[in-house]
Amino acid sequence: MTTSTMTMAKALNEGLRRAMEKNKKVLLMGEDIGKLGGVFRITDGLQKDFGEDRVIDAPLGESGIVGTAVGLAIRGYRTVCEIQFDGFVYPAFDQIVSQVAKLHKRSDGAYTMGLVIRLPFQGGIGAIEHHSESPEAYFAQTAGLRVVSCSTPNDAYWMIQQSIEHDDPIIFCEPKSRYWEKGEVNTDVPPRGLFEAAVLREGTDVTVIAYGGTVKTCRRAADTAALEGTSIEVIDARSVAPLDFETMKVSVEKTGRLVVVQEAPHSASIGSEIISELTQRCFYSMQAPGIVVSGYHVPYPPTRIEEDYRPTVERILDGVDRVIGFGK
Amino acid sequence: MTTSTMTMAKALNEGLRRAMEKNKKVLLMGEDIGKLGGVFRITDGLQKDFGEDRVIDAPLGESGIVGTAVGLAIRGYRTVCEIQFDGFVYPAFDQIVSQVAKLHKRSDGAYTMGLVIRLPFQGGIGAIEHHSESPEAYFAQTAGLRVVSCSTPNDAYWMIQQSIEHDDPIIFCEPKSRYWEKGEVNTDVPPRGLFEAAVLREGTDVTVIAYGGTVKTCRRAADTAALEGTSIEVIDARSVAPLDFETMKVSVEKTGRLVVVQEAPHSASIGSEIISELTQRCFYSMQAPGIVVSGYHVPYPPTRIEEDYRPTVERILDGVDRVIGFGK
Amino acid sequence: MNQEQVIQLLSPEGERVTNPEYTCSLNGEEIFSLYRDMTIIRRICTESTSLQRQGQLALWAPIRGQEAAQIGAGRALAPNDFSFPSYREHGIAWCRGIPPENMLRLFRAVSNGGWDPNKYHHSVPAIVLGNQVLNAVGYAMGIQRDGAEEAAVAFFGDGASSQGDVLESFVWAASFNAPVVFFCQNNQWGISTPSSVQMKVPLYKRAAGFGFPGIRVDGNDVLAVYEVTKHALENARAGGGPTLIEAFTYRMGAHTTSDDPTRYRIDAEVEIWNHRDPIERIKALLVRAYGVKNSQFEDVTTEADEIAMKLRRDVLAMDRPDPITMFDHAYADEHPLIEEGRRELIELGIGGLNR
Amino acid sequence: MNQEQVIQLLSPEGERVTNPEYTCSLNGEEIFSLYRDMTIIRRICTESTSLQRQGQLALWAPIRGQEAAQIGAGRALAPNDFSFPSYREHGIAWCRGIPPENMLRLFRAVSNGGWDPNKYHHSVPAIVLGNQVLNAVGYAMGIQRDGAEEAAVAFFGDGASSQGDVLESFVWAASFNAPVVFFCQNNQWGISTPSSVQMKVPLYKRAAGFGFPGIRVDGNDVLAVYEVTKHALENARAGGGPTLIEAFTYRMGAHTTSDDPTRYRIDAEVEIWNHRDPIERIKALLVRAYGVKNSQFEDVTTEADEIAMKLRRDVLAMDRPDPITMFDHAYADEHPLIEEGRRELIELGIGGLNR
Ligand SMILES: Cc1ncc(C[n+]2csc(CCOP(=O)(O)OP(=O)(O)O)c2C)c(N)n1
Ligand SMILES: Cc1ncc(C[n+]2csc(CCOP(=O)(O)OP(=O)(O)O)c2C)c(N)n1
Ligand SMILES: [Mg+2]
Ligand SMILES: [Mg+2]
Repeated sequence: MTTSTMTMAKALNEGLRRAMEKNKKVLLMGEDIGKLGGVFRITDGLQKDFGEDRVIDAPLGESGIVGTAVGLAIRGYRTVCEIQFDGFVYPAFDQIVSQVAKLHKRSDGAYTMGLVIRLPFQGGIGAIEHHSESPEAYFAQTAGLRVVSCSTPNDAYWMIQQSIEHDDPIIFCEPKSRYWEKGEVNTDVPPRGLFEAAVLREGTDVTVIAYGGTVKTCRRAADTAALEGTSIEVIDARSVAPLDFETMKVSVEKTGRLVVVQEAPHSASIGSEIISELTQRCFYSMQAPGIVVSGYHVPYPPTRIEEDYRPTVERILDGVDRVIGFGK
Repeated sequence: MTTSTMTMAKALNEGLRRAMEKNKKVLLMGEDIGKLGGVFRITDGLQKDFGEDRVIDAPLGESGIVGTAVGLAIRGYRTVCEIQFDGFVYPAFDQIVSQVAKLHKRSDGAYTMGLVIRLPFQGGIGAIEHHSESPEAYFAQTAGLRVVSCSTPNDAYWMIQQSIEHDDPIIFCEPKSRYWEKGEVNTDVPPRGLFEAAVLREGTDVTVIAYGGTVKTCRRAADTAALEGTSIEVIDARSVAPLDFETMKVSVEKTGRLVVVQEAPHSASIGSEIISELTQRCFYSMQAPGIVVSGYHVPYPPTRIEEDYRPTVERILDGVDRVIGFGK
Repeated sequence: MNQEQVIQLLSPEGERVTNPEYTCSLNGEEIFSLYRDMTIIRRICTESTSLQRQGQLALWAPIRGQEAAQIGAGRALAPNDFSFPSYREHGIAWCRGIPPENMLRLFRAVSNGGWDPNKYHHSVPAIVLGNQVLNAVGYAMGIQRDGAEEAAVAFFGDGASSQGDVLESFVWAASFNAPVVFFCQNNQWGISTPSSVQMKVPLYKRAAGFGFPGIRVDGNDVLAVYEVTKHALENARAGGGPTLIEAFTYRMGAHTTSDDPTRYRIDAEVEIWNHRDPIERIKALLVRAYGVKNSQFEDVTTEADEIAMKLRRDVLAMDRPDPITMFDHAYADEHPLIEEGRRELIELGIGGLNR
Repeated sequence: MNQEQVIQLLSPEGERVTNPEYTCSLNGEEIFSLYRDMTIIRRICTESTSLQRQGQLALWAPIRGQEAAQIGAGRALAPNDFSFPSYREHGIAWCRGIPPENMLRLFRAVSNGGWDPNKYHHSVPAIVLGNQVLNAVGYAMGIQRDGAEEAAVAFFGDGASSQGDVLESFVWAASFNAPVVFFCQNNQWGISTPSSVQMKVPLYKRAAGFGFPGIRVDGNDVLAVYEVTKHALENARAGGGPTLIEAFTYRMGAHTTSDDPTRYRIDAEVEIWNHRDPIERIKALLVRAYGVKNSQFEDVTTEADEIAMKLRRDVLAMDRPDPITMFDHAYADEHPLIEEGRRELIELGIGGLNR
């Protein structure tokens, strides 16, 4: 078994490299991804090694990035688009919703929209406005798309490759606050399928489901709770759309209690979806209604107070206490 | 009491007219809204009466329509933007999410983003692709926006005026399949506040919540169910964001059963939100998990089969049967 | 027409006009075949309009008046060029070999597309104004990467030219010197919006500011459209980069069968353009310069009628799809919500019964 | 600089140049005050950079090299004109009278804006490239409806010029003949993207294709920028419609303090532009043509230092806001989710404790 320790940023870089080596049709496109290696250096060195035709520095237009990637897909290329920050994906929203999501259908299957849109998402890096958003629900709502998110370097390495190989368009959400955290990467075998959730920590009292950057916060919360005698089962959804309800159901049937943790506000969100669906699937097992611990329903605040907006260990534990204390 | 019978299209037209008469700062802007009166004739005759400066025929760019409306709002105008069809709102998505929703906050309250974006939404008119979408969840997810929908001519007449008067930006969803249906309009007093849900029919067995075009389908379903001895309480949410959970809660506590009906697919939707929140608020009253009867998770199909995609009376009754039969 | 520089090879009266840059490369037979295509597509269009009036189509977008623009451009395409249409390019579809009944599947509301775009090298219709133009630029970037001598062509209207996507396309095409031809049919109207609202100076001039050539061609002159398009395509295939072609033409009919143009335009304008009918113009040339006989024209009319009748039969035979097909090709791979939906439709007895 | 037509009133060496269209309307005192503004804003910029290095700011976007472009444009504005900046327009903000500490609230991450835009007639920063440009056009349409003699100005960069929103703005401004000035600081770079990627021909030429004038001005020549902007504004206010001004300048520093330009550009390029320093240029003129003495320059330096020290004190005193303020102004009117959030934050003991 070949394993090595690396940051999530490096793991993504290695995953992209491997995908490009394996398939000559794989292209990267985005703003500043060439010489600069992207503002997060995820594509560092790739233009040097694969050339300007395969690692394409884009003019500054997100609709252009996605719109041309669609044309490249029609021509048989697989383009990994880098959107520089979450908050800059909206100029491309029309191309994503009207073309990327629908062209496979509209062409009766003739077109394969095998493209990946990489989105550094969520907050936690002390940035200015528009650099800390969590737009995943928009894409999860959209038929024709899939949305995944990685929470560890190993997942990052494998999930980016699996996404590129997949024939459906995938919104690939990268928790930018975790880019620089290290972890073991096993470069031999993928940990699991792209659309499978992972039970990261077993527990018996409450199921806590998260994805992306909040997964680690949940694990910390579980550590803390354990000290106080509360046993939390932590699940990394990994695939945000579709959701792996099978895995989640097993857990909630066991614990009877559910907390979803996300940075996005909870109105019509992934959390709402998980709760409404699991309530249906586990109705008689539920000891308390599921709740969402999330960002608040406000534009992302100035980042000097972002830690009071984002779900913290304290707020997660407060949520856990609420579902445990429910009705008592 | 002054009442008259008119179509929803006419009611909207009258509502817009009255708003323009009351406030000189109210403008209308959109594609083909002048001489043509809009493709649905909602603005029929208004350019003739209020002039080209107040009823503005726009160049064909939705980002332009919303983006300039933002500037007009900064200058103190209140613009009612008409987006010709639901599926054409996406080019304006960036302006809506990044500017319309956030500028009041970003300016610390200095800017009032009192603008209304009219969106003929949902299907049912046998149109071609992109003319039958239900994008309301995207906006409901977005902090800074409000989303409302009218289901009757009376609501249409009043809600458009209330929306124009409101200081927050409002996405105004018009069920295009109901434009030509007639109803009584009382031009003296509004039926209720803009953000209040309405119990349209009292019932004891199941609460059915809908908005826009599906409200009438639900009323029909309730009629049919009544014949079979099932008593359905029908609620028109009216405000899709924020949702009036107070009114809904009273109902679900009474009936113990909940079905949400919408045309949008159910993933991370208004239905998911209503169910997850009401499950929390009414946990001990719920006899069965709430369910969503909705469009399927596919791009809107060719309209020769749209009636099998949209919630029909049959599918709503099937949903009602499922929540009644749950666990039996 | 106005004082702008317009490429013309045939006067409205059907007389050959010389142009310093473009010569007509076609012989009489070829010109006659252009006439044939234009006549057939017009006939398909009138048949479709009547099918719509009879409730057999949900909608129809007529092309009357734009036959020269579309046949001229369509015939200039090489088999391996890839074209990206909007919803009105029936003439292009015809040139690409797409069976007329396939064109009508969208309008009969039994499909969101209608044909296999890879088979005909002609993309499915884009209804959201401007989307396809960026896609065409991307496709052209793919051509470059393959080192192929091919070109992409994006079709769009004067109205669509105001959309950000179209304008961004100009930036991208220039940046990458992409082998793409932007073909705008300026038919003077975007539903009720006159093109004078969209552009204060002629559209073709926009190209210069982005760094590539723009040309206005008489869009009712099939010879000029053909030559100008052919030249732009050759240039693109040879690495010369993008060209914007503005075909100056006119939408003689309504925007679609749902539209009522009497609300916004005067008959006199339509009358003027009636005198510039693209088919009459080429017919006059064929009679005068090539001695084509009445019987030959009549043969074409007969052929067109037959095609129209077959189209009518085909459309009437086009059944409502099995509702279960809504789940096909929503995703390329398995998806739980698709499985769930399929199951529900079958359980409700609505779809999938014959599977 | 290249062969393009560039408006210049002052050579890089600080000699007055005559121009057939523009004359310098300013007297020595006024020119000195431009020097003062440029010096102060540069000092504010260096202080901000050092505050960022010391961990007191989350980020800073330096303007070194662009002082002439910003002060020239900013000083040309009349009090009632309304300006729409992106994130780098500190010089404009200064001219509009915005206190420097307000400019830094965004960068200290204690606000998403920083000042009252209505008070200063200067909008809050737009970070999503291009958004503000359409907003400026809309504002200008409002001016027209009010019958006011005012103008709107949109500031954006060479990179942003590729965004659909900016390009759509050109269509709208032309359509409505809106009193708006598009002011693009072409500082040659959009982070690591050289402007040559965004434009194959000089940007100012884009305007012609949309039907309004485009002008390239030497962006390091404060006199020329001032006159060109003033003229465009007067024209707009008088009903003459939009103008695109391309101020040809250079971003001497990094894109922001997070950026590392050594990865993508060579020192030699920066060196060349060092010789075109906009402040040195105007200083040379003041010395030579107006006999300004060293002590007068030193006074400005002292004043600038004082402003910088006050800025530093103000920034250090800028506390973390009470978290409960995140709920303020999210909506103008009551909203249940806002109430819910406020309540939760108070119950958790996180915010609102002093209210
Ligand atoms: C983004 C978008 N907005 C609005 C529409 C509605 N719409 C359909 S056709 C049309 C007019 C288009 O005019 P033009 O581009 O000139 O093409 P033509 O119909 O004349 O062929 C409009 C506004 C649309 N399809 N897409
Ligand atoms: C829509 C959007 N995409 C990407 C970004 C990220 N970004 C911030 S600044 C910048 C470069 C902008 O260059 P330019 O417009 O030339 O302005 P300058 O920074 O040179 O002043 C980019 C790509 C953004 N802010 N908005
Ligand atoms: Mg047109
Ligand atoms: Mg720049």
